[in-house]
Parts: sequence; C-alpha cells; structure tokens
Amino acid sequence: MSKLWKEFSKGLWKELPPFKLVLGLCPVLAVTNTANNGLGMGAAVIFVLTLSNLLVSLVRKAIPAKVRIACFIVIAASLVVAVELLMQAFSYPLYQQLGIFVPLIVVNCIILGRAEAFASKNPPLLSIADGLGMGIGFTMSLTFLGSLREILGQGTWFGMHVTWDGFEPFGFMVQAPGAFVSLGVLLALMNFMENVRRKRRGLKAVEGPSHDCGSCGACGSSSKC
Amino acid sequence: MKEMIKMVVVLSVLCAISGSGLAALKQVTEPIIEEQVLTYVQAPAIESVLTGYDNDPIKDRKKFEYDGQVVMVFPAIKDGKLIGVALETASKGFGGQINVMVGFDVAAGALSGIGITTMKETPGIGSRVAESGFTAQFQGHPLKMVELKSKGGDIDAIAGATISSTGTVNAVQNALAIYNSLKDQFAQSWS
Amino acid sequence: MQEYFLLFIGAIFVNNIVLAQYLGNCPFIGTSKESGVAIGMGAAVVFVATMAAAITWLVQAYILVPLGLGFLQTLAFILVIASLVQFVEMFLKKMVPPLYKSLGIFLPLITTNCAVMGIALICQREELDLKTTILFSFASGLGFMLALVLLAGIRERLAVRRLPIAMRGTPIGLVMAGLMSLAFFAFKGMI
Amino acid sequence: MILTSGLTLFGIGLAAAAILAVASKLLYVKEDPRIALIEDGLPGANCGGCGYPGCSGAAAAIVAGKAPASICIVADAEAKLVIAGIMGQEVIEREPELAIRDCSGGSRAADLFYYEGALDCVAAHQLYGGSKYCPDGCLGLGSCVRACPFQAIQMGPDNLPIIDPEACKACGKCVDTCPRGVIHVAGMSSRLLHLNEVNDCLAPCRQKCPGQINIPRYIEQIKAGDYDGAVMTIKERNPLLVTCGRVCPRPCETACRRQYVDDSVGINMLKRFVADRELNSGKHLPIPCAADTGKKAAIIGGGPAGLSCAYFLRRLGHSPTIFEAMPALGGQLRYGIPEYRLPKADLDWEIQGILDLGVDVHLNTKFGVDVTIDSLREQGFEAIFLGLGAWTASGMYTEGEDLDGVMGGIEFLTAHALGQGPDVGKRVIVVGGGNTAIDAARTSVRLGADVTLMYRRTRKEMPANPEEIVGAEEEGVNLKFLAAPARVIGDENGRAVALEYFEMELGEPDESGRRRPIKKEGSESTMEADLIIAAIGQRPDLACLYDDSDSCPLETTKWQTIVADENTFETAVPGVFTAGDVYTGPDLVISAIGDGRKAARSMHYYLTEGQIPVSKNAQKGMNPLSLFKEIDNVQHKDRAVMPHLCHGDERTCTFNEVEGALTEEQALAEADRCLRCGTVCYDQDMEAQLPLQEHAAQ
Repeated sequence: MSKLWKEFSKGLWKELPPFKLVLGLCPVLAVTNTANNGLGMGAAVIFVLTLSNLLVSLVRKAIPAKVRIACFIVIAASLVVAVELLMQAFSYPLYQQLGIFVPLIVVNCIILGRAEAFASKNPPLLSIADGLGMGIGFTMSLTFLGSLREILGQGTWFGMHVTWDGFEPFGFMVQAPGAFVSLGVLLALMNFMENVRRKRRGLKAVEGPSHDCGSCGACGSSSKC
Repeated sequence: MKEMIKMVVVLSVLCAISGSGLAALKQVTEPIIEEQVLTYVQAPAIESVLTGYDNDPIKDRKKFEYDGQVVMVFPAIKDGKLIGVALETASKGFGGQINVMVGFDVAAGALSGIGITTMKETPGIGSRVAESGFTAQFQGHPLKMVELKSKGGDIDAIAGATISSTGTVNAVQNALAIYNSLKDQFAQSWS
Repeated sequence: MQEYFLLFIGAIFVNNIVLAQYLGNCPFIGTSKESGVAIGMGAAVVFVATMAAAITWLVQAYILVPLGLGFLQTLAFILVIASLVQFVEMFLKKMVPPLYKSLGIFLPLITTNCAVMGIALICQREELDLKTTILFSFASGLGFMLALVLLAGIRERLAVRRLPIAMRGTPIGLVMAGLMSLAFFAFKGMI
Repeated sequence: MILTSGLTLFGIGLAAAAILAVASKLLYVKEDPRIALIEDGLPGANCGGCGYPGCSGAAAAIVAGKAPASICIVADAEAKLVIAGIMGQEVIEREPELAIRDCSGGSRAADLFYYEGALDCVAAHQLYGGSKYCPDGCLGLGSCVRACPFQAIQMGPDNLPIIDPEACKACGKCVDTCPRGVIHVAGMSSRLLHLNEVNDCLAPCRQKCPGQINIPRYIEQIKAGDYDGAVMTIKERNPLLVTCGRVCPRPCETACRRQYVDDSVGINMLKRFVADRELNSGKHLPIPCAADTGKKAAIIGGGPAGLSCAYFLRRLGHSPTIFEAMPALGGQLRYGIPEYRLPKADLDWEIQGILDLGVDVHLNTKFGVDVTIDSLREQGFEAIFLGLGAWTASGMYTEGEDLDGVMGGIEFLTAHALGQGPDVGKRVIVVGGGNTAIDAARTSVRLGADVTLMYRRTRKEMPANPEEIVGAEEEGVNLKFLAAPARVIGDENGRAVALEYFEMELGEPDESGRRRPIKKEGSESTMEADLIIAAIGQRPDLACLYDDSDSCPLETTKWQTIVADENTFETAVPGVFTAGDVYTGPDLVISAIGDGRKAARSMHYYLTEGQIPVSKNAQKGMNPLSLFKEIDNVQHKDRAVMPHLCHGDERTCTFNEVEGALTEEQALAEADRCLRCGTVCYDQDMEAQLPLQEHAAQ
C-alpha cells in the first residue's frame, strides 16, 4: 500500500510533470487561458494517461521490443480518439475550446514517457497509481496556471467574476506571450522557493529543473538523447 | 524473420482491436455527438434568425432532399402553425468554407435573418461578415435580388473583404434556391 | 501566386507554429540551448513535417474519408508519422549517410514532436489541397526552425549573463520565448 | 462500420509494419550486429569520456577493434564483461581515475572571482582573462558543475568546485570546460608521472621543494585529521618520508609565506609527525601499484636516488632490481648520516616498505666489477639507472693532507657507520661548514673528543641546517669562523699533529651571492689536533664506469659527475639514466629523491613508449608572481619547537636520537598555521581583523 501511495504521490509534487520535469509543455501553454480549459484538458490527460499506463502494463510482456514504441503509440492514440469522441458527446463546448490539442494529447511526451519509463516495467496496479498521480499533478498544474492567467487576463475564475470593479485585465496574459512568460516566472518562483528551502538547510542554491529529454524517454531511445 | 512476422502481427492486431473498439464507441456516441453539435453550433444561429416561435426547432428538424443532397431544415412553429424555417448552406470564402444559417419568414415571404455558424475568414477583416452590421442587411430582405451592390444588388460588401462578402451572399443565394424549390414540402411537413 | 506567397509568409511569421500556435514547445525549449543543435533539430522538423503532412493528406483523402472513418484521423496519423520517421531514419542511413550524420539523432525525437502532428492536423482542418498542404507544412516547419534558432541564439548569450539563480535555465528560456512571441505578434498586421 | 474500421486500421498497421519490415531489409546498412549489442550494453550517458562522440561511436570503435572492451569509463564491471563477451575479448581493468581540483582558492576568492556580467567560467576567462591576480586559479563560476553529466561536482562554500569521488567517472567533461585547467583527470600513474608545470597551482613551498611534494595538500589533510591521507600524498613524491622528516634541510620552509608574518610553517615537522605515526604503528600503509608491465629495470646504487627510482618504477608497474655495493641499502643515508639524527632501525623499516612492493635487491654487488651495463642488458634489463652517489671526499688542497690522522668527512662517517671505529683521539678539527662537517663534529663529540669546527666564512654563510649548528654548539663543539687550513703539520711518524691555518676576512660577493673569503696574509696560526676531518666537499667516484681499456661510454664532467639530459636524465647511452649526487654533485637527500622520480618517469616512458615527453611548461625556477613579502590580516602564531628526546650526557655520549616528533596537538596547531597558499592567494586569518576593528571603533 505504501508503495502504491509512493508512486501515486510522486506525481503530485516531487515529479510534478510540467513544472518539475518540464514535460508536456504544448497543452500547458496552449489551453491554460482559462481555468476551465486547464481542468478539462487535465481530465482528458488523466483519462488517457491512467488507461494507457494500465494497458501498456498489461500487454508489456507480449510486445516485441522493436515495435514497443509503435504499440504504445497505438494504445495512446486509441485512447485519445476515445477521449475525442466522449468529449464531443458530453462536453462539446470544451471540445471546441481545446480544438486541435485534444488529438495532440497523443504526442504529449508525458503519455509516452510514462509508458516507456514506468508502465512498461511495472505491474498494472502500480502503473495505474503512477498514471493517476501524474495525471492529477498535471491537471493541478494546468488548472493553477489556467486560474492565474484567467484571473489576471480576464478578471474571472471559472467564468465567475472575481476581481474588483475597475480592475483592468492584462489581455497579454491570455495570449501566447503571456503563456510563455507566466510559465517561466512560475518555474522561477518554484526554483526560488526550492533555493530558500535549501538555504535553510545550509545547502548551495541550485538551478531549477532543466528540460531534458533524458527524463522523458519517449523517443524510445533514451540512450540516444 | 520470425521475429519480424511477430512484430508485424502484433502491431496489426493491436490496430485492428483498437479500430474495432473505437468504431463501436463511435456508433454509440454518434447520435449524442450530433445532438451536441446541433445544440452548440447551430442552435445559437437558429435563435438569431428565427423569432416568435414556441417549439424547439432542433427537436422538430427534418431532412429533405435537394439536388441529390440532404438538407437539414429547422422549423419555427407558433400555435401549431409554421411561421418560419431555417436552413444551413455553405459557400467558399477567403479562408475556407463559410457556413451560413439562413432564416425565412414563411408568411412574409422574406428573409428573417442570417447567422454565420462556422468560418475561417481573416480575423478583423473577412470575419466582419459575422458582425451584425453586415448580417442585419439581410433581415426582412425580400426573397429576390440578394446580391452585392457591385453586382447590381443592394447588399453593401465589407470594405476590403470582397471575397468573404461574396461567399456569404452566395451561401444565402444557395439557401434561397433550396427554399424556393422545397417550400411546399415544408408547409406539408409541419402542418 | 500571391495567395501562395501569403500562405507561406503567414505560416512562418504570422501564425508561427511555436510562437502563435503553441505547438512543438517541448523540443522548442529542450533543444534551444545550443544553436548547432537547434539548426539540426529545425532542419529535421522541416523535412519530416513536410513529408508527414503530404502523406497524411493522402491517407485522409483516399482511405479515411471514402470509408467514413474520419474519426480515426488521430490514430491513423500518428501511426503514419511514427512509421515515416522510422523509415526516413533507415532511408537516410542507407542512402544519404552525410545527412543522416547531421540529422539522424534528432529523428527519434520528432515522433513525439507535436509540431509535426499538429501541422498535419491543421492542414486537414483548414481543408487545404495537396499542393497547399505541402507548401503550408514546409513553411510551418521553417517557422519552427526560425523560432528555435532565434531562441537558441538568445539563450546562448543568456548563458553567460548574470541572472538570479532561480531564473536561470528553463525559466528565462520561457520568458524569452514569450518576448519573442510578443514580437511575432507584430507580424499579425502584415497580412 | 466496426468491421470496416477494424479492417482499415489493421490494414494501415499491417502496411506500416510491412513497409518498415521490408525497408529494414532493403535499406539494411551492413553494420556489424555486435555494434547494436554493444551499444545496448553501454550505459548511454554519451559523456564522451571514452574519447568517442557518444556511446554509438564507442560501440563502433570497439567492434572495429580500435578500442578495448573496457573503454567505457562509466560502465560497471558487469557491463564490461558483457561487452567483452560479445567481442570475445578479455577485460583489461583500467586504472581508476578521478577528477582532481588543484586550486586552493584562498579566502580572497570571493573578491577575486566576482565578474559583472559573465556567469560562466569560459566567458569570464575570455572577457577578462580571468582573475585579476591569479592567472591560473579557479574562477568559481561553476561551469564545471554544469558540465558534469554525473552530478559529481558541487560548488563548495568558497566558490570552489568539490568533486564527489564516488560519483566522478573521470569522463573529463569538466576538464574540457574549465578554461583555466584547474581540474584535471588523473589516475595514480599519471599523478606519479606529472612534473610540476608553470600553470599548476603551486604554492611557493611546492615550487621550492626539489621533490615537488604537494605540501599544501598534505598539511590540509593533517588539518582535517586524515593522517594516512597525508602519508599517501607525500608518498606520491617521496617514499623516504621518515628519513626526510629527520634530515631534510627544508628548502620549502625558506619559501613559506608565513615567514613574513612570524615564522615559516614547520613543514618538515608535520611530515615527520605523520611519518612517525606510520612508523610507530609498525605497519606500512598499503601502497597501490599499477598492473605489472613485465619490464625489468636495473638500479645501480641503493641510495636515496636509487631507492626513489626503484620505488616509482615499481608503482608504475615495472620490475626494478637494485644492485648495491655496500652490505646494506641506504647509501649516504646509512653511511653518511649519524645514528643520532637518523636511527638505522627507522631507515631499515622505511627501506623494507619499499622492497615489500616487489623490488629485488642484490647487495655487495659492485658496479663495474660484478655487473656492467652490458651484462645487465644481457640479463634482460631494458633500462638502467645509475645512482652511484658521491663518495669521494674532496681534499683540502693543502700541504700534508695525505698524512695519517687526516680523513675525509664522508670517509669518517662511513667508517663509523660500518663499525670500524675510527680513532678520534682527544682533539679533533673538522674543516667545513656543511652538514657533513657538523655530522662529523657531533659524531666526534659522542666519541669523546674535544672538537673544533673550522669554517672559512661566518656562521651566516654556513650551508648546514641552523638547528644542526645550534645542536653542535650545545654539545660543546667550538666554532672557529673565518679560518682556512694552510698546512697540516705532521710528526716524524707521518702522523698529523696540528693544523696551520689562515685568518680570513669577507670580501665582495661571488656568483653564489656569498661574500668571498679573502686570506689575511701573515695571519697563520696553528691548532693542535689528533684527527683532522676535511668535510669540504665530496665528488663521485666514476672509476667503476671505465672498462679495462680505460674508456667510458658515458660523458663525464670535470667535477666527476655524469652528463645527462637535464629534463630526461638520460645519459649519452640510450636506456641508461642517472640522478642523485653522481649527476648533480653532492646535494640534498630530497633532490636525489626528486630526481630519482624524474628519472623513473623517463624510464617509464622509455620502457613503454620509447619516447620521453618533455613539457615546455615545466616549472624550474620560482614563479616571481608567487613571491610576495607582505602578508596582511594574519594573526601571529608561534611556530612549534621540536622536542628533544635526550639531554645532557646522554646526548653527547650516546648516539640516541636527539630530536623527536611533535605531539598530535602541536601538529594540528602547526598545520593550522599554514595559509593554504595558491600561486598568488592565501587564506587570511580573519580573526586578526577583529582587534583592528575594535581598535577603530574606540
């Protein structure tokens, strides 16, 4: 049980996907113009990630090494198509908002990265825990960033008016540049907090997480990058 | 070689399984999706082009055949009497298709309004065809001579967006043609 | 001709795949630390994105649409792209070893580059024809390369600047990308 | 629809897989399948430590036979075995290597290494040429930390990189990155082979030491309580630390910057402290040696130069054999240095430690009689080292010096050491001012004589260790300065009874910087003596080199020393090397040890590569930049005093050892006096600033 919790909880902070591992940036930047979109995208990712982890873990032994990546992609893509259909059927406005980024979940490095790095080596239950943890972490991050950008950029939160009258929204925040800048500043803040914590323990300040292919492994040739 | 065959087989079978599974899912969700699309894409346009009805135009929609194509028509009924219909047509604009919902006032024999459902015109220029300044020109317009001023009609084109304007007008003309050839059937269907 | 030119310039600057469409951000941030790497990655993306868009266009037009399987687009496309990347890798290794040497190591990274898949999907959504698809995808690839190489140039210089330690590395890279994106906004008035 | 969909995707999947399968056949690049297998076995860090661009390059090189199975520095033993298995090779274990940072930085680093703008060492180096003062020091901007693919480097508290030896794989990325060459990757062999270079971080003491011992490092280790580590640091340069700890005249201490604050650090006391700790433990610390090369080398002469050469050759994996003419090893250490300074038992223990590494010895074997260069070559010795020493005492060039009762200093000491008990009589005159003269004088005191030491200059110019002079004085030796022998007066039996001498005065300085003594005409006096010991100088006896036809294949000088290349120590005969007193003329023990190592280095290259590399950057003289005389902000701390083990009569009547080692407490205090100098930096004692500030506040 504690192992299960460990795999689950690591995605919530220690290996928080977009912030700590700096993975899956496209949706993080593209769909976080409102909190609602962030939440919806996150839900889709939870669905795909958890199920793909489960399926990959189930079939991991039957798959020949050479087509491993191809098979993972097929599994992930099928789940993405399923999400696409379900989202159209039950949450059409969200589908319209997320647009092209729903099909693009398939190339989100988190999905393949977790399949390759975790699910292909671990039993189903642990893989579910990992996928769920990572997915929830991802959702939290997206919702948080979405809230931030929505509140600052539109003055609303989940569509509700939350700012005082006379608040002039920063339109910049909901546009592409705002996405980059706010994520950058957020990462810097996290580094700063980490460094304050380290300083308290008497450790030397470090640079924050760097985006590295090595932590992903999705290209199927972690030895190559 | 054996390994290669295994590879091919595993991959193909996996594809087949997921294909079948997804198709099944698609069949289950298809009617729901159609409903959703109507609700979120067409419904707002219908509301803007039809007025004074007490039915649910989407629920009462019917399909008709025109020139070998299926046309979806949404009726506006008041007190059991058909007062108007709306139908969606498309025409090529600058950036791609422009879909236009065209409403007809049955009693007055005039256009009751148009609404753009989907389009990909240049933002700020061609996209202004969706703004009320342009669409309002069609409200109450008689069922003939729907044409841009440059071609002898009375519709003002959007400055700098001739192609988008022409596309919209073409779509309306298409709708007009459909309405004219099918209007008898409409009266029968919802009476 | 002018139409194609506008499409080309538009895809590179106005609708830059990274800075305006948010696609391909992982490799954008990940491989923009050194300009040598950025040029290699960019070139590989131009090459693969063009081929992928063309082939997926064919798959869509001649297999999925006739069979009514449009909903399988995502699955079919990713399969095609993954196979294509692998094929290209093998092909280059055999036929053009010098090119393989310079691009080879970036090819596996491209499978999960959403810019490639994204370009193919955009071409479908915009309902471009084959010729335009090829032009558009090539231009988008160039746009990716441009953004990547520019950012790499900036980050190489930033690496030797005195920055607050928390801002160093990825955070400042993202902020720089944001500023570049802002700069690219200016192109919006161009077309 | 379900069927269509399933079949379509099946078709696409099949087509994709089939095309790839066919393509992989058609486009098959003829590549050794072992490359892929080996690449799988490699760890994939792409660190480049193997010298190939990435792991695939290394795999290709292994398969092409250009690299051994063990090329990867990161792979563990198991992976190497797997790779070797694929290749059908044996694993040859590489000597473990480690990145080493050899810059001490000093606490001034904080001021020195602040650069506005550039936060990268390479950039800072290019923009500003680096630090304002030190041309070679660490810039402390941490480019190496970022370059390390194994997170083995961290920035320490003084902005100096700290290398985690556990995590370091010696890939060399940090070395490539560092623009100042502060970090280098070295295994034991390369450390042993490294000669000081001008760009190394060399504290003055380290520049001055003829043995090139890393003095700051071992003091640092002592400070940290790592006494064994200090011993091992010294033993990378000097295998005779028990000996040197007792007899070394300590050139290093004359360069110590601390002398400009109060008094130089007692470097040799510290060496003796750790050496004696090992000695008293009774157990030699294990000394690693490189894998056997199977190369044989002959060492002629078992003195300090020969022992040092044999020791380093052995550690580099070769098989040296020492040929010694005397009945025991040690050379001048045994026969020239009296027991009260260097107990023979301690010397034996130390020499045994060297022999235990696997050095063969042939005692009582005279070169030129029992063995010759040719006979050694025939026995399979590929390289030969001549460490013959300087055993002939120089004469006084005065009338009557060949009378009975006149002896050379070294003759006297050797005779004493061999137990031949030379008769000193009642009055002894020792002529000379060097350590040999003092040794002879103090030995004579212990043999019961009344001793006068006659020196032609003043006390200031005496080359002997000051402690020795003081020791001699304390033991009752009369010092007669500004006097030079004129004539030995003999009796009718041809026995010396007195020495006639001139009074001298000091004139202009000569080329050695010492004022030249000038004879005062008509100042002759006589002094009676039973034994006159002429300890004026020594020179080598090269008779053994000449064959029957009186020809010598080696070049020699007028001082009877052998001529050799000053960098490689190779003589005119290829494969024959030399060092020690026979090359330099009489010199310090530590010089002989240092040159013995340099000769061993040359022999190593001669045996393994045939070519002896000579660095253009070799450090020879002192780096003027490192010599400064004003040391600020350092508190005065008294230098430790060597304790005496015996006193009074015991001291003058026995040969018991006089000086003892420091206590641990004293040693730590003394180590604490070290300023941790780099080329230009040193550690300030910040406490010293406190009183100043307080003073200013008042």
